Amino acid sequence: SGGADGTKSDAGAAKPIVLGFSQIGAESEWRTANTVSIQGAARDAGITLRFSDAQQKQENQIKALRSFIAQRVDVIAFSPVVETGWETVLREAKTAKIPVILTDRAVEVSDESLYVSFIGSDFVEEGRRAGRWLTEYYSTGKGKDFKGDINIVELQGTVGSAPANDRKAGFAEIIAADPRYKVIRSQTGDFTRAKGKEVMEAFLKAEGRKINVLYAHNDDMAIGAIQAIEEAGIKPGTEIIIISIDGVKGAFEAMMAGKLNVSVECSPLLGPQLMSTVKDVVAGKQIPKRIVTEESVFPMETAAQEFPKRKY
Amino acid sequence: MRALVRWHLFWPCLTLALLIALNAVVNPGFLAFEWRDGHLYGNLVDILNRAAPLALVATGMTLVIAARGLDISVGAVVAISAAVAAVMIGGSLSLGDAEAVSRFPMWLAILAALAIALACGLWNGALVVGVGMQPIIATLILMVAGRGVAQLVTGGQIITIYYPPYAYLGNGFLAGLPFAAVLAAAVIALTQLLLSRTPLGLYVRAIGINPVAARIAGIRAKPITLALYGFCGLLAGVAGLIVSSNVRSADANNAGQLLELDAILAVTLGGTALTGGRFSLVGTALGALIIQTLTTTIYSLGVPPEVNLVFKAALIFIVMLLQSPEFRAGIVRLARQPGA
Amino acid sequence: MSAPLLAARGITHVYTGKPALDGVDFTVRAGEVHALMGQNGAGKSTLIKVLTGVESPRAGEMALGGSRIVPTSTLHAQQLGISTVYQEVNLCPNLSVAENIFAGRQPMKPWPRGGGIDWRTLNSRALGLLRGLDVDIDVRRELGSYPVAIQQMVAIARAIDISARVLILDEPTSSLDSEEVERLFAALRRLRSQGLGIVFVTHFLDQVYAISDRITVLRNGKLVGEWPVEDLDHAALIAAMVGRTPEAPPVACGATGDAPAAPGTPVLSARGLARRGSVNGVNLDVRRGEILGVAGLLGSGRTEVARLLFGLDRADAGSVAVQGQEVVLHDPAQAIAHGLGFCPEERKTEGVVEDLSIRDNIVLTLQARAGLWRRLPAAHVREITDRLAKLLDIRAPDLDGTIGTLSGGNQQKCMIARALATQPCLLILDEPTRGIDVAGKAEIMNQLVALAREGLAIVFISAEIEELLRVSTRITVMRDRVQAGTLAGDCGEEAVYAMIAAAPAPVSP
Amino acid sequence: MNTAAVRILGLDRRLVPLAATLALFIGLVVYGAVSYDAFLSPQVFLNLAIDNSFLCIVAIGMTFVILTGGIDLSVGSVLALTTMAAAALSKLGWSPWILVPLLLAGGSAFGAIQGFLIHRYRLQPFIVTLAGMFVARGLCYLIDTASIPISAPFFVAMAEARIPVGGGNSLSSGAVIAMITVAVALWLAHSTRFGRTVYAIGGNAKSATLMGLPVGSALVRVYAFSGGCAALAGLVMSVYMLSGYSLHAVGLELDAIAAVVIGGTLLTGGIGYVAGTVVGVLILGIIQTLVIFNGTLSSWWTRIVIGILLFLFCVAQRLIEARAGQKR
Ligand SMILES: Nc1ncnc2c1ncn2[C@@H]1O[C@H](COP(=O)(O)OP(=O)(O)OP(=O)(O)O)[C@@H](O)[C@H]1O
Ligand SMILES: Nc1ncnc2c1ncn2[C@@H]1O[C@H](COP(=O)(O)OP(=O)(O)OP(=O)(O)O)[C@@H](O)[C@H]1O
Ligand SMILES: [Mg+2]
Ligand SMILES: [Mg+2]
Repeated sequence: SGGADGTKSDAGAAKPIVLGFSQIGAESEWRTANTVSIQGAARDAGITLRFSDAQQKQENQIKALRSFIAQRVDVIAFSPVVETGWETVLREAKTAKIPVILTDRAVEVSDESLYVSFIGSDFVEEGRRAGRWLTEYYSTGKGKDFKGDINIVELQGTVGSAPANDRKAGFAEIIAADPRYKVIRSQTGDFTRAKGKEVMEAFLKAEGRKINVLYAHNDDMAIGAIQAIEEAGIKPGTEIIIISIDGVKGAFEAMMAGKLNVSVECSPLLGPQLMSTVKDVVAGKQIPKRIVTEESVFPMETAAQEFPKRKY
Repeated sequence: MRALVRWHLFWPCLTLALLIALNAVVNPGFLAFEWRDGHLYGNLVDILNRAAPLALVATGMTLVIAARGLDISVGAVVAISAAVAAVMIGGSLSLGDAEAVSRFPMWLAILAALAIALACGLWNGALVVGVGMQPIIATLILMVAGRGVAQLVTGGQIITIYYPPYAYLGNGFLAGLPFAAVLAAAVIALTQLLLSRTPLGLYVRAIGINPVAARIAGIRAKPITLALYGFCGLLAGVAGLIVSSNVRSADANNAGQLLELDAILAVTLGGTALTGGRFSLVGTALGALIIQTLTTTIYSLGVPPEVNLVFKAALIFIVMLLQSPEFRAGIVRLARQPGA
Repeated sequence: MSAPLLAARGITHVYTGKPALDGVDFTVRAGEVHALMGQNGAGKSTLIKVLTGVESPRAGEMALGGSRIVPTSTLHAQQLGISTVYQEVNLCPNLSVAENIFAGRQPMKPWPRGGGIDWRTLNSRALGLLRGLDVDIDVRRELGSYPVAIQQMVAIARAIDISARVLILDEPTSSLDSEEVERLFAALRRLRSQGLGIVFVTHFLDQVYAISDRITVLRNGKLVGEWPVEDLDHAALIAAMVGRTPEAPPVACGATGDAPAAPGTPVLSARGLARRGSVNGVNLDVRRGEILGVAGLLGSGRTEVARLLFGLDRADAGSVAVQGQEVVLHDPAQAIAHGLGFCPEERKTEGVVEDLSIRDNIVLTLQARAGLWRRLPAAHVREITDRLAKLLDIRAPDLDGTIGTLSGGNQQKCMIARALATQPCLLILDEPTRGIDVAGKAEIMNQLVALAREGLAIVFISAEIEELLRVSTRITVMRDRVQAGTLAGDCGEEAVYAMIAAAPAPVSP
Repeated sequence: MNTAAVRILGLDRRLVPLAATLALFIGLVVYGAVSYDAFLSPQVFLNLAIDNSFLCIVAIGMTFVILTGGIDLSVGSVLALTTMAAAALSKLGWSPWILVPLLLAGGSAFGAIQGFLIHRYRLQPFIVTLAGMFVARGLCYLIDTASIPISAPFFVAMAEARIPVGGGNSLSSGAVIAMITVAVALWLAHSTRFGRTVYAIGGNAKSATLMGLPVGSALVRVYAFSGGCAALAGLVMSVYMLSGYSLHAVGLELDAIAAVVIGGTLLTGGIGYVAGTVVGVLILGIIQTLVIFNGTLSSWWTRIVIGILLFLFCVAQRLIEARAGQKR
């Protein structure tokens, strides 16, 4: 009894496609935008969505996938909490002949045929982009006259989480090329504004004006840190260069105010892409194994013109 | 000297002093103060400011625990209160000319947030006192649902508060000291005064030590317990305001996350027994300071994030063992043996 | 004369300040019942705790059967062969009666039958053991659902069954009535003949003379002396405990003396009071200046009547009127507001608030009656507590110390003090003299009579018929949770016993 | 209705809460069956056993701890640490015959140390096990912050093992291990001196000492058992996920405590049943299943609905208990 199906079912007189989607949780604005995008796109595409929130727990996601299999949905999609640990349940889905699409993060499985496609961004690449922007800034950009070591402080995401690990690695990979770049402090800010601010406060007390660059694994921590920097009487964006990732609205506001230098986009708006892929899968079309979302880097100069277009 | 060692807050005080000393040794600038823009600036000021919400929540928790209860919903209540205040104040981004507008008057938003927090506390109390549920389950319900309610209020977004006066709560200074810290200290002092000037403190202890005997002695445990839960909720609400004001935004998902554990930890470090009865508000405040100093220590020592937890645990173990008379007696015996 | 079984030499133990035991020697021989006597706070319980490893003494040594021992815990003492019933009932209320008896020594099934505890044997052995003491109860029910007296019997059964070399009983009979005491003594005699050494603490002198072979007296933590029972008569024993020759025997007498002061409306009257599964159809009238005794056997429902009168349990039927006004009592606080006072039977679970100071404990009810906001002035509290402590002879080094540091009898006095502090118009006392020494008991009786003469109405529950007869104006008798009848205070022991025993006696209103 | 059942079945009064909980569980199942089509399929219920196996094992250990009046917050982290160690060591080629006993012993030792501190130095269980929780989680990060896949044949074989239960349905090895654990725990709690001492300690620790029960060693063993259960659950999860991850089972301790308490065990100790805990786990599982089957709830409504279901459930449980208590 799928009470709440889509309003438009122009996809055909037949039964609407049922998609089971397991979301990680609602831990950030980014994630909420992701959820909204998927729900909206499903409605527009006339796909019946079975949505389940895992509250950051892989166990819950596996439970949800099992339950989707028991309910015999047409397609399963999910954003994995972590890369590993999906082998068994994906095998069950395969046995039940339900195709699986990954969104936002990839999984590590021995057998690629366990899922049909992966739509989403690449956290390591995001870290690299952040690194590249920084190296460009100091080699050819405004900072080319800067002499001496470039002292970087890093605000990491939640310890152990995939984006934190990957964004750290990508960034480190790029700046390793030049010994001038030194990460003098690196601490977790748990992806939140409050922790970001608290940790930055401590960094400032310990290192003071030695800090040249702040690299935050997401915008929220950067926004928190900006407040700490201002309260310490230092100008964010000029005295301390700030780089962050995600490109949420708050980051654009900070960039327009000249307090954040750049935000590397990580787009949560996967909904439409996911729905068209789902339809293709059901129609039996050939699907590429990897669908990369289009993402860019927004330096603060472009913020004002980009801002009105932002949806999240 | 002997009396000092016997004093029940001696060991928490000593612990705090040792932690600060450790910081001062590693980082000579740690104890430095600076007078900047009409207020004090320095690590210790930060610690006071940061510990304020925790101290407030832990104060409420102390009383609930003293009366044989427990409230694990405080983190969720922090999120709810922050969300309500943020949504009601809101405001919009204004570049350049900072035009202070809020959706509702600030006082109304604050009152509403506190009223809802109080209601949350009373709800917990009603489940415990009226329905007779075990405290942990009664408050688990709000812990689970409360964060959902907060997210419902914010629509899952982080609500940024653009109304500058609101930032005073969490960032402002009163007489050179962080307003939040002053507020927390005042609340604790007033609570302490209330408990010692009225017989409430006696009743809470009696209920905590032997509820059956307290009832037979004519103490009306139900309204008192209900009020304690309400008070705990209210203080969590105040903490929510401070937290949201501090970062000028409300994050329904993360505000107050795991605060209940820290609060209970602060309560225990301050020498309050989780089995009820014996309690100390000043001890709890010290406990909150110890926890915050510990966190700051981790940051200022540059401990890598992977090691954070082990480091924190090691310090907690040391603190607990120091506070255990049995352990100290064991050490003394060990020290005497080779000599004798 | 046999060699000492258990010998302690020069035991000194200090809690804080003044030593609770000061160089005490104590010897138990095989095959004797040794009474350990002394006033409240003399150090009896402390000595027992030292002997069984609960407290480690500052000085002194112990020997069991000639070899030196240093017990470190009750478990250790038990393994050495010393089995103990401590003063308050120390059992687990959540376990069944049978389990409490066999905890730690449950009979196990042999492996071929699956191993594990042999519940059937356990229950039947427990049943047998208790039947031997003439206690016939469902041994599978939780212990906590039984009254203290039964719990005391269970504790005794447990200690007896651990067939040890030394059996120590610290005031085992404080809640028991004469029949149970007799059964206990029969069991003790049997054990004595098997060669056990038995240490027995009590405040009932006749019990001492009924069973013991030898008496050791302590006073203020010091040994007064050790005598064969024949060499120490009643008066000499009291003199040894108190430290001076006692004055004229206590003269407490309520009924036989003056007539009740005011006939008028009863202070408290109950009509048809009943509660399902508890008592049925209780009618009571207590007037000013009257002491109404409540007699009955163990489990006859006396405590339950008191609880109903005080609003601790809700009555299903019947009514209660205070000063002629019908009242609803759903909470003790209401009863207190109406001017009732109560001293519960089980001081450990229902009375004492351990971590509070003695003063706070005494004024607790008075304070609670003053409401949530008004704190009694400290000077007032000090004045009241000092007065009551003096009146009831509460022996505490410091009234600001916690009540947990008092001896059992002194804690009981605090409970009476708490009830008196409110200056109630009606006082309900459920076994108020439990664990109080001879002199204290007489003193309290005198106080009660004096208070009654001043116009207080008292409901007095006691297992000791003698005590009841001494003070009561009238005595109502409970039998099997029904009111069997009411007698005049001077009816004499036989009449009371006759009514208690199932013989259907004429019911007088 | 329930009180009648009590009378007819001649239930022990102490079993009333358990019976009430079970009845409410059945109520939830009926509700699910009426509301959702595929709900009554056998695999849904088998999944309940499969997906909650590690929670069940952890909650069993927790039951013993709570029965003594204590609490063990370290279980979730010990579980995660076990998965990390299992993954890291099996990657190094350790044989499962060494690995499995080693990890179980490690978990027990971890618990035993906590128990020792609690007993010997009279520390509060809450704070000791909270520190233990930090230690175990911290050790996870020290092994690796990223997740480690497990490809050792033993674990893979265990993961793929399916015990058929008829009708084309099957159980996982983890579920079977959980059932064995329950059986062992039932036996421990009700048929051994150790188990009864646990109850006695919860009833009144001071009395238990004065009765001459081995309180100290029982406490150490209880925490060791809980730690061992956590390690066993960790192994089950290693098999279930075929990966070790430092963020596995975050907050599991709270779920376990909730399951125990919902199952009718008093947090103050002394009263409760292992069987109740199993029902508690099932209740939490069925609530989760109901929410997933609904499939239209937003993230926040998910939380609110779980809260409401918990609330309704607990209120009903209390009412039934209170009524049964009145009419005993
Ligand atoms: N835990 C304690 N802490 C401090 N002092 C104590 C403690 N227990 C007993 N005392 C003190 O030790 C002394 C002896 O007490 P003890 O309990 O041995 O008396 P007792 O002879 O058993 O009296 P009773 O007949 O009233 O039971 C008393 O003065 C008492 O106040
Ligand atoms: N022999 C017995 N068999 C079963 N239940 C008993 C027995 N003795 C007492 N009880 C229990 O005791 C309760 C009544 O005890 P209550 O405390 O009112 O008696 P009491 O007359 O005050 O006796 P005492 O105070 O001497 O123990 C009943 O609820 C009953 O369950
Ligand atoms: Mg004594
Ligand atoms: Mg009685």
